[in-house]
Amino acid sequence: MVTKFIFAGFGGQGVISMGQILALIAMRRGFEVSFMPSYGPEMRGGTANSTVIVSDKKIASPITDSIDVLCAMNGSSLEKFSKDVVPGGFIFLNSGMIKEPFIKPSVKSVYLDPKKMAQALGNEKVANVVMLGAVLSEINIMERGNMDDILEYIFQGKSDDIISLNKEAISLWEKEKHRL
Amino acid sequence: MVTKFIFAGFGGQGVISMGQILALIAMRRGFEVSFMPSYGPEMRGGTANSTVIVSDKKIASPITDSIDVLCAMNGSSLEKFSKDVVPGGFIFLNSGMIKEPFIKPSVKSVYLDPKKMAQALGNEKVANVVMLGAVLSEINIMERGNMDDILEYIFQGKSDDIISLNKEAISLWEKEKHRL
Amino acid sequence: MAKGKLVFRKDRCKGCQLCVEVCPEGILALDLEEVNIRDYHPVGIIDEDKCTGCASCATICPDGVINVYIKED
Amino acid sequence: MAKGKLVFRKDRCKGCQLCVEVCPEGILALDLEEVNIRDYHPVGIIDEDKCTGCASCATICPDGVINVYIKED
Amino acid sequence: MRAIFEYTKGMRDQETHYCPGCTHGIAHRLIMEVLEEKGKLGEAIGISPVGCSILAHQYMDVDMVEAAHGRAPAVATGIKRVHPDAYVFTYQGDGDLASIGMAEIVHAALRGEKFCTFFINNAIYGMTGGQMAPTTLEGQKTTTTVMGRDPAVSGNPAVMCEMLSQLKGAVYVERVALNSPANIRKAKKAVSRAFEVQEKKLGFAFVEFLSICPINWGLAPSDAMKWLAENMMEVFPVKQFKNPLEVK
Amino acid sequence: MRAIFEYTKGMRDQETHYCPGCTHGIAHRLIMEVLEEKGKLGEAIGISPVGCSILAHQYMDVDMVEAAHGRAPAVATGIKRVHPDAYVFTYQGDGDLASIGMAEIVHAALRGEKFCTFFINNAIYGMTGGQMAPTTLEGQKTTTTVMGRDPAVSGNPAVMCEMLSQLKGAVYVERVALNSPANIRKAKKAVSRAFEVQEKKLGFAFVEFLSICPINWGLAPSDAMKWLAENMMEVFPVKQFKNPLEVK
Amino acid sequence: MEERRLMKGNEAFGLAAILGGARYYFGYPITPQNEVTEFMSRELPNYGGFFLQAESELAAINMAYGASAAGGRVFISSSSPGLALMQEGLSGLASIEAPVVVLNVMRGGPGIGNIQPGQADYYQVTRGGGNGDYHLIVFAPASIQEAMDMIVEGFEIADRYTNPVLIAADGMLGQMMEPVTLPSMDKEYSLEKILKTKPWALTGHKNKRERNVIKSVYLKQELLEEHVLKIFEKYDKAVKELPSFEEVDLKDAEIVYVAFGTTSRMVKEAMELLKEKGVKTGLIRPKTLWPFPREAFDGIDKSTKMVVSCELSMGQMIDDVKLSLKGRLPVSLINRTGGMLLTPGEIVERTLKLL
Amino acid sequence: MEERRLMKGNEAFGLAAILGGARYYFGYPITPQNEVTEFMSRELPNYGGFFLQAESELAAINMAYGASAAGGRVFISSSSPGLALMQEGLSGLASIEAPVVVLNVMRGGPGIGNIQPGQADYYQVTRGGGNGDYHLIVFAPASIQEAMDMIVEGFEIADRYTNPVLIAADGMLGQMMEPVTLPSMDKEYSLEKILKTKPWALTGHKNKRERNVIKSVYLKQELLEEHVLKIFEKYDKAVKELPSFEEVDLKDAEIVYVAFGTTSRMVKEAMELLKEKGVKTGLIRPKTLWPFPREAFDGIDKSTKMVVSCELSMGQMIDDVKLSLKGRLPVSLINRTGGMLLTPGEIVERTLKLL
Ligand SMILES: Cc1ncc(C[n+]2csc(CCOP(=O)(O)OP(=O)(O)O)c2C)c(N)n1
Ligand SMILES: Cc1ncc(C[n+]2csc(CCOP(=O)(O)OP(=O)(O)O)c2C)c(N)n1
Ligand code: SF4
Ligand code: SF4
Ligand code: SF4
Ligand code: SF4
Ligand code: SF4
Ligand code: SF4
Ligand SMILES: [Mg+2]
Ligand SMILES: [Mg+2]
Repeated sequence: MVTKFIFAGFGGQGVISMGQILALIAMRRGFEVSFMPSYGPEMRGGTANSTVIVSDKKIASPITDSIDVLCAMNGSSLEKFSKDVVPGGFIFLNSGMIKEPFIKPSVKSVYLDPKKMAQALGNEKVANVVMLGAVLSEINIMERGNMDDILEYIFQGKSDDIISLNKEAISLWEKEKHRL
Repeated sequence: MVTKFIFAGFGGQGVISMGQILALIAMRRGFEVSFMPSYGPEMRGGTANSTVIVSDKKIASPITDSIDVLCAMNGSSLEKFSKDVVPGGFIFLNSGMIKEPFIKPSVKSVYLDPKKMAQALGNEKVANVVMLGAVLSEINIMERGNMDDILEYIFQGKSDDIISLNKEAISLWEKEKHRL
Repeated sequence: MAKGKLVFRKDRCKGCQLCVEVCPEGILALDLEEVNIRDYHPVGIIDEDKCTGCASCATICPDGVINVYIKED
Repeated sequence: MAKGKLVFRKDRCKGCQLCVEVCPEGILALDLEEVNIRDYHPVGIIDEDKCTGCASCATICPDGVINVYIKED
Repeated sequence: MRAIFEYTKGMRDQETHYCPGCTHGIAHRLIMEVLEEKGKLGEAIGISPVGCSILAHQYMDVDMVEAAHGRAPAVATGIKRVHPDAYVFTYQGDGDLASIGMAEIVHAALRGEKFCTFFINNAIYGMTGGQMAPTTLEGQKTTTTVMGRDPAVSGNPAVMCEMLSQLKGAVYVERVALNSPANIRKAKKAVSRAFEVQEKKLGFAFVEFLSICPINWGLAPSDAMKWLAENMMEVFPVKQFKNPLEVK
Repeated sequence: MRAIFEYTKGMRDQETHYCPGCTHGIAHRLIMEVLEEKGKLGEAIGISPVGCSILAHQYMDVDMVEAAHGRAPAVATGIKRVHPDAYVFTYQGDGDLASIGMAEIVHAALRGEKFCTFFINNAIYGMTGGQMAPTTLEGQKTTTTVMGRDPAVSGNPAVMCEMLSQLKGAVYVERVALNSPANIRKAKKAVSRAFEVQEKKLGFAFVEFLSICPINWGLAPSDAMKWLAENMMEVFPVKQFKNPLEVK
Repeated sequence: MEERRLMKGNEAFGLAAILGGARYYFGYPITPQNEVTEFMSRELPNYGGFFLQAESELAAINMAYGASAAGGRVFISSSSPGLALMQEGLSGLASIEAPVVVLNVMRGGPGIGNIQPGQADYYQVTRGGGNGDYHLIVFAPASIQEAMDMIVEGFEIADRYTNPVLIAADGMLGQMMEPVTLPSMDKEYSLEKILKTKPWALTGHKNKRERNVIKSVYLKQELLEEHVLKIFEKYDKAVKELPSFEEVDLKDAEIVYVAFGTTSRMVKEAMELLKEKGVKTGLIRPKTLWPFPREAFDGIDKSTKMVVSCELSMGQMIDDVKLSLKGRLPVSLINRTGGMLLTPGEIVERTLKLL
Repeated sequence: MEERRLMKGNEAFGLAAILGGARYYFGYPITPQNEVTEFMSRELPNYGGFFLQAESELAAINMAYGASAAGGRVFISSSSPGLALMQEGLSGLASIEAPVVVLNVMRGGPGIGNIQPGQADYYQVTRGGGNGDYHLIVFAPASIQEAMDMIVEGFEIADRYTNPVLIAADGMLGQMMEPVTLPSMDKEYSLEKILKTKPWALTGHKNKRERNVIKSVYLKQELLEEHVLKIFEKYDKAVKELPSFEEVDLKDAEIVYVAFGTTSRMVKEAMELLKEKGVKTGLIRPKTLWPFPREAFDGIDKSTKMVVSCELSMGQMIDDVKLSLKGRLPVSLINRTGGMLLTPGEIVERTLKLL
């Protein structure tokens, strides 16, 4: 079983760390994994994306032209990558930036506004973690379980506040989706 | 007809300009000519040599391993090049520096002390021109004739004193050899 | 009474707040309700009437967001 | 009466005459009759008795030709 | 309505890629404003460096060439030989100018090259992600001096104005700061003088801009401005080091 | 008989390739004499440059490495990291140090590298046959300035001591001349101080030797010495620019 | 099972260098290898090593020259244009026979180009971008793990051959993350011990031995020739001992790919996809680019009709592929350049067109 | 008959550049090409040109970059280690498509090496010593006269292909003297006229056109790839139009030598000597090293049993010889290196051993 994720958006939207966190979680769950960031032309403000491949076998290519899960944080990313999402795949859309509805047959679209949701937690900056939480909640490639230990590992050295903020953020969608 | 000359000695002894002057003379006498200097490892005080090839046909290689005329201004040059002088060739030796007699069968050796001879003209520095004069006087590859015009060409821009000094120097051996 | 009139190019604003900080009248602020095309909260004027047209905000804005005019009566 | 005693390594001399120039006693000169192994006229002392052993010559010689000693009675 | 401040036509209508609050945008604008006011946009040739301002050529509406990292002064030298009357300027960061390009800038000054250099000193390598620059302050934390720059290990901040003003060919040398509207106006005056020096062919003109890099300093833009005033200005005093008599 | 002057054992028993009267021979000797007197020949590591002194490693009886043209300070930096207690020195000509190697020497000074640099300023490129050096004087004729150096075209002489002494890390900066027995003795004192600075790990020590290149200046050695005194000393004043308190 | 760590390529490279014994690093920031420099600045002091941020690549390579002449074990890294600035230095290092490990995290060129992955420095690293007769020993890792192993081994080989060893990685390998298990650091580091194996090193002669002289200048041509011949004796040995490659499915292959580094991974995935389509393909993956594993091509099966060089360049390794094949088989090129990557899908598509 | 002048190679090269229209020269002294720099410093101002002694080769190549971007006709020269320092710059020049003529008077390497003639920069000049995908157009003259003609033509080709042209001479050609007749300087030099043919040049836009931008940075990989492909279209054209060679006595030849530059002259003399001994030999002399004249090898006769690459290096051109022959014939090497020359006598001797 191989699952291929792409997280894409503006440089400042945290798409690189989404991929990194996912890769770490998957590795600690015992999977083979590869993470490949791609910065756009600019340092900041440009576009960026990261590819994560999670597999139970050794991974050859760390890049892909067939995406299982796309997480599009802005319109241009959606435009660029949506055509490569395979049938049965997922697209997560940042509805704060992408106002037009998006339809691709045989692909499941999930809309959320992670910035707004993060604002509700008191800090816009964890919008990307909220988004990742949604992805993990919808995609069943691994037992989701309690990710507290992994988040503690990832954010080691950071303040307790930050760690608990991120814990909240990653489970926000799981908690709220039923209410939406 | 091809004649190959090597002038060799210490860097300061003027072996490069001997070759250059000869090359110019030969060209102005209508020959094909090539001049190839070779500096030793050091800027000054090291060894240096120049190869001049005078021919009535287009010249391929500007270097040679068969020398017709060797002009050895010091012992190490003699040692280095004398083995490559062809039968029937000439070796001119600076007897001021080379005290041991030198014998190579079927090669004609000519001894002179150009520094002493130049001292007699009042300027040691034209020792190399004296030496070249001797070479031109003994080797009959071209009509020697009057070289005044060529020397004037070569030393254009220099003072009259220098020009006439060099004229004297180049014909010194021709004038004196019968007296030796 | 206000003399200054600001014209914003909001989509160029990066929300750096340098203008906010230097405005002597303290009348500039980010609009947290809005995001522009680059996902930044753009700056806006809170109390237009107080603007003196000193152009401090425009002088320090690195992104050419603000042009300043004086209302001439 | 002379106190200085010079020892030359003539074959290293390049005849630059810097020593000649700086000798306060003016007692050094090139030997125009001789050439050394590199075809230079080496320096020599004209009037050894006048040498004070000041070592100016050795100090300026770039080629380590001259060592200077003092004759001790 | 009378315009008090309108964004200069010297800047093309295009947003920049710079981070929020980055003073590169201010420095760009000042240079273009001065050229616009002098009516010399059409005579100008700019050289953008390798650094965050590598894309300066996308923003400034004058003929532009981008130089290899550190070599802008050499490139400017070549251009100025072909067009001695053009308004040639280099725009260089502290890594570009004071690190890899040290030889080229010193020699441009030695030769008294008749162009202007605008030197953006933000005490850090912006583009590559916040490594130590030659101008990084003692104790300043960067990604290659995580414990703070220790002069015993990594040396002392490069004081370019102090050094270059020792050289005869550098006839105009001034350090300005981009941290307040008042200082930005002074900076513009310096840019204007630098071009006047070039116009009059008096020699090399050098303006150092104390600048901020909020992103790599890890500070909000306004805090970065304060840090500049409180820390950089002590090591890099804002002052006119040299000004030829011919220029006011 | 008592020895007043004996050629130092620091110099190997080998004639040099230098031209008659060339002061490279004097500078070599002074450095070796000081190391011999300090008993540190065995601790020394020298870096010879590309220039007439490219073969310095044949003459000096210490561990030696030859650097690429201009890069001796970088090479010394690398060596000094591995052997912090060694007596490391670079020996560089004006082309090597002040032209192609400008960035490396300035940065060694900025870093306050704990080695000594001996800078042979003979106002010309000796090895390559007499081209203009950065230190060539105004009006001086060289093979690339046959009408004499014109500052308007080729710039002004590089004043390295003046420039480097602006930098904190350069703690000892002195210019000496090799034109008379008295000045040569002073030069030796400077060499000695430079090594003391290194021994005490105080920072970068720089000694500039005004030198002659009779062959490329087209002057007899003694005339060259006069030319040095009359012309070079005006542009390059012989003086101690910086000396740390810890060293007398 | 040993613990696996998720590491970013660049940080893993730095760690491998330390594990391989490097204690001196001189670096100048350049993307996409900055994390190497940053990692070394943080970590090297913890191992008793020295980090220095050089003022330029030119300075860095010459600092490496000095430190390595002094007997230190030296690691440096840069990326394509930075490597171009080191060419004089690399030629010099080869000439003075300095054992230095140099990492090139290649990006798109020519000129400043961009910071995306590339392989267009193949010529630069295998043909000697600098002057004169010399070679670098060049390894090309395809995964972070392999890169770590090659770096560790690189130090040993650099010492053995007294020649610079170059690790040709690319921006993809530098920027990506994969789980790795760390190579072991078997022995305590000791400069004294290392110096005993380097009698030529500059240490000061301590009045106990003849002075050591390290130089690349041999003004007498006879001596320079002798020196070059001596170096080339080592190269002859290297050509016998070092070539290394991986081969995949050569048997019955219709098409054989040649690809190095990360590109080989996309090729491998493409091979799977083609197998599903019934196209049999094989792969030769050079692990050493110099010496190039020419003997690998002897393993090509009779079934093979074409060899395809897959490169992120306009075709540079293809020279070596052709030189290895000596005209035996037609050689094609599947490539992208300028920082573009070859995806598995594109390789499949272009291969099908070649058939 | 036109007047013949005895000229030193280096001075003739400089004169040829001026006759070819060069008005900007940036140079840094290095043996064995100093006379070029010195000549330009004296003569260029007489033709209304600008000479500048750069502070380094790095500065020189970047001054050339600027002057050529500004529309000037630029000539520069250096020798092997100096050229190594220009590699980043040359890659940049190729990327911005700057027409510059670069002369390399090659000497012995690697490292500082010595100042004697050499040909071991073959890789450096033909394989792109710098980063990324690009080529220099490389001419290899065998006589001073030919060098002058190639330099004059080089400017035309550099302009036509908007690419740097490199003249690969060696220390022998630079230092020797031969009689030459001067190429004609047909047209008055005029910067204005030249600028008309260079609409891309930096001149200031005078408010009359869009601004010109010259750059090698293309941060978007799609754009860099497009740019590289555009450059390589020119290279494809060059491969068709430019290869040039001389062939001597290929008919009935038992052995065919391949030699470029001065070495070909020693080979020619050796061929005469061998003829006397009854050994029939032929010669292919590439006049362009890139593009390499592969078609020259089609002219090899059936009689030929062996091809011999004669080089002043450890064998660099031999790669191109083999690539041209595609395994058709065995290839041997007769070479010297480190500044040593191949004399006609030695070539004869070593050839006889090969038989
Ligand atoms: C030859 C070379 N070396 C290194 C780099 C990587 N590099 C790009 S920008 C930069 C430094 C930027 O710092 P600075 O000049 O201070 O400009 P800033 O980004 O701070 O404005 C470096 C080292 C490069 N592109 N080329
Ligand atoms: C990279 C490089 N560029 C140029 C040269 C040629 N070169 C050799 S020595 C030298 C300059 C020597 O002048 P200087 O440093 O003043 O030393 P001097 O000979 O005067 O003592 C030059 C340019 C070289 N060897 N290598
Ligand atoms: S013009 Fe002055 S008062 Fe008005 S908003 Fe700007 S800074 Fe404030
Ligand atoms: S200074 Fe400019 S970019 Fe920053 S917040 Fe104000 S308007 Fe926006
Ligand atoms: S020691 Fe003094 S007095 Fe004696 S020769 Fe030398 S300089 Fe003259
Ligand atoms: S100074 Fe030395 S080399 Fe010069 S003449 Fe005197 S002894 Fe000879
Ligand atoms: S990294 Fe720093 S210098 Fe670069 S754009 Fe961002 S704030 Fe400006
Ligand atoms: S050329 Fe000048 S510096 Fe070089 S050895 Fe001769 S005199 Fe000395
Ligand atoms: Mg900066
Ligand atoms: Mg000098």
